[in-house]
Amino acid sequence: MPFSRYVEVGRVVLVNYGPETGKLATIIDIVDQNKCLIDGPEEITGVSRQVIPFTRIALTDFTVKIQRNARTKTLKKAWEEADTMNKWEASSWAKKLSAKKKRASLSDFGRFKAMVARKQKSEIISKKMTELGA
Amino acid sequence: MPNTRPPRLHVDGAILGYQRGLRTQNNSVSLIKIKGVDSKDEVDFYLGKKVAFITKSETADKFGNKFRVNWGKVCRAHGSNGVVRCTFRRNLPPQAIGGKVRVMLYPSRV
Amino acid sequence: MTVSGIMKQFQVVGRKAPTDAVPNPEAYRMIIFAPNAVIAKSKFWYYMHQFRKMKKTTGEILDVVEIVEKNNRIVKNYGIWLRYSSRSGTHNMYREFRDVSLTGAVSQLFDEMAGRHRTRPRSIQIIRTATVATKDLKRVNGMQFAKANVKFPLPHRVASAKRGQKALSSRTFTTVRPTTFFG
Amino acid sequence: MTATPRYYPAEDVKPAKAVHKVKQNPPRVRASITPGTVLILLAGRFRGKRVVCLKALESGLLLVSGPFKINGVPLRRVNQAYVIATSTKVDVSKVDVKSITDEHFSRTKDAAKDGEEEFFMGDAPKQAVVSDQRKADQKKVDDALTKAVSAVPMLEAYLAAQFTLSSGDKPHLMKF
Repeated sequence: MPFSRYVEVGRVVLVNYGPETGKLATIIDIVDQNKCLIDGPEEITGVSRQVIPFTRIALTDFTVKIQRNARTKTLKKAWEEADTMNKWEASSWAKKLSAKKKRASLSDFGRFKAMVARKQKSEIISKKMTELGA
Repeated sequence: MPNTRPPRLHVDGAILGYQRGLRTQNNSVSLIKIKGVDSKDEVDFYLGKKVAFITKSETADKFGNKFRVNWGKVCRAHGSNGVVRCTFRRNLPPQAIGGKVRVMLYPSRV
Repeated sequence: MTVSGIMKQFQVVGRKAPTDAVPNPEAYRMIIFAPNAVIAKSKFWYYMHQFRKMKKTTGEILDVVEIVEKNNRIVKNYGIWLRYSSRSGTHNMYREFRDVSLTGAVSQLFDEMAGRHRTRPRSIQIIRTATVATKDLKRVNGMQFAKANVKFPLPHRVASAKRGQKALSSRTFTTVRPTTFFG
Repeated sequence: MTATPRYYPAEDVKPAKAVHKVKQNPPRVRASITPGTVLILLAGRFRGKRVVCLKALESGLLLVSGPFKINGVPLRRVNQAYVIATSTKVDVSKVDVKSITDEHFSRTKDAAKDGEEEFFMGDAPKQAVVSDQRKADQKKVDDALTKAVSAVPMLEAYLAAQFTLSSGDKPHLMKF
């Protein structure tokens, strides 16, 4: 399979290690074979401009149209224009992450309710399946 | 009471060995790796928790129970990868190394 | 000199202690890379007594200021000229690094000299530093990342549970080979 | 300056020492446990059961109730070290437990006679007799409590269900 996600200026990345874990950022410039310069923009994603190693980020499918070394202001504009945050939230990756987060934040009662709901769901499915003769 | 499976209210731990230096070992402190605990921050929950080393014996005690328990507790973290130091009422025997212990959820702090 | 984490840049000003004969000795200013001000002062005297007949016991430090780079918003190319003593002799060298700050580039230098040449920080002397325009770059590695449209994939990545991914080692045994392709 | 007293005792009388009386504070119950908190019992006969905390008694033990109708746990005292406090609360403002104290649970003369042996033999040979007083208290408390429980959807089923760790569960990361 060919590669579809590249390290390039404007690539939206997900930080997955360190204090900014779970936040999105944009590659602003490439430092060398191990590091790149990223910026949130902070107002939208909460990541300030910093150098980060590639090991701490995951590349997403999204890019924004910016120049190398873009200012935070321009970057923010590009994000708003491209509607990147909404696109990200609509992606199945983001949905999975948020579901995971939600599941982790459930209380004991919440987990119980989820378990009951899951049982009901599978009951409906199995009933339907027998109906269909599968 | 209905005949249901008893709930699991413990986490398994593996006995790694004793606290030791290159040429000395301290039998009174055993190192335990608790399942699912991979960093020092995660150890905090288990500090003070009771640990049970369970063996099965040939002869039953007066209540007809063939299991023997050596109780201990989690003292502190050992290193930064989620291993803990435990002391037991009686030091663990060397053949226990590689074996299992139960890390109970009590005394609870949550 | 030890290096702990990132190096800092200091401007150290010192002179000979004034005497009745010379009430106003000449002051000297030097840019020093060191982890802290104490080591910077020590380095100042080390270099100073190689150039002039001065040493710590007969001189005084007038000022130590840390120089903080204002523009750390963009990545620059830094050229560093240095001298170091290896096991067999003394060498001069020129290296290029890409970083957002000079102190970052110097820290990279110390790490790389240790890795490639087993050079300890005490045997490295930085002669000169400069920012280098992309067209003036001399080293190939820096050049390829300073180009206009850099683009490359991240092949063969290893998933780790610490990064919120499904780890290879979440189970003791597995029948599936790990995924190392992440698009 | 003080004048020398004209009279002084032949023998030195030591002044009475100010006795520092240790004031016994009631045992502290951790902040996560309040009246109404749903607790998970961790040890003993009812381990794994979810129960409702009614109040902390003088002795520092917690007064809990299943309620009995829902999960079989009667009015009972438990040590706070052996419970996990969940974030779920039941409204117990209508439940009157003023009359229930530590004395309520003291053994009757007769019961005290069964030694350890009987205790460990289980309740098979001699059926424990539950006094009418206890039954009445249980009913009174549980009636009010069950009403509060049934007001919240699914809470009754939750209390009836057992807590257990399943494979892959990490209690140190779980929120309760």
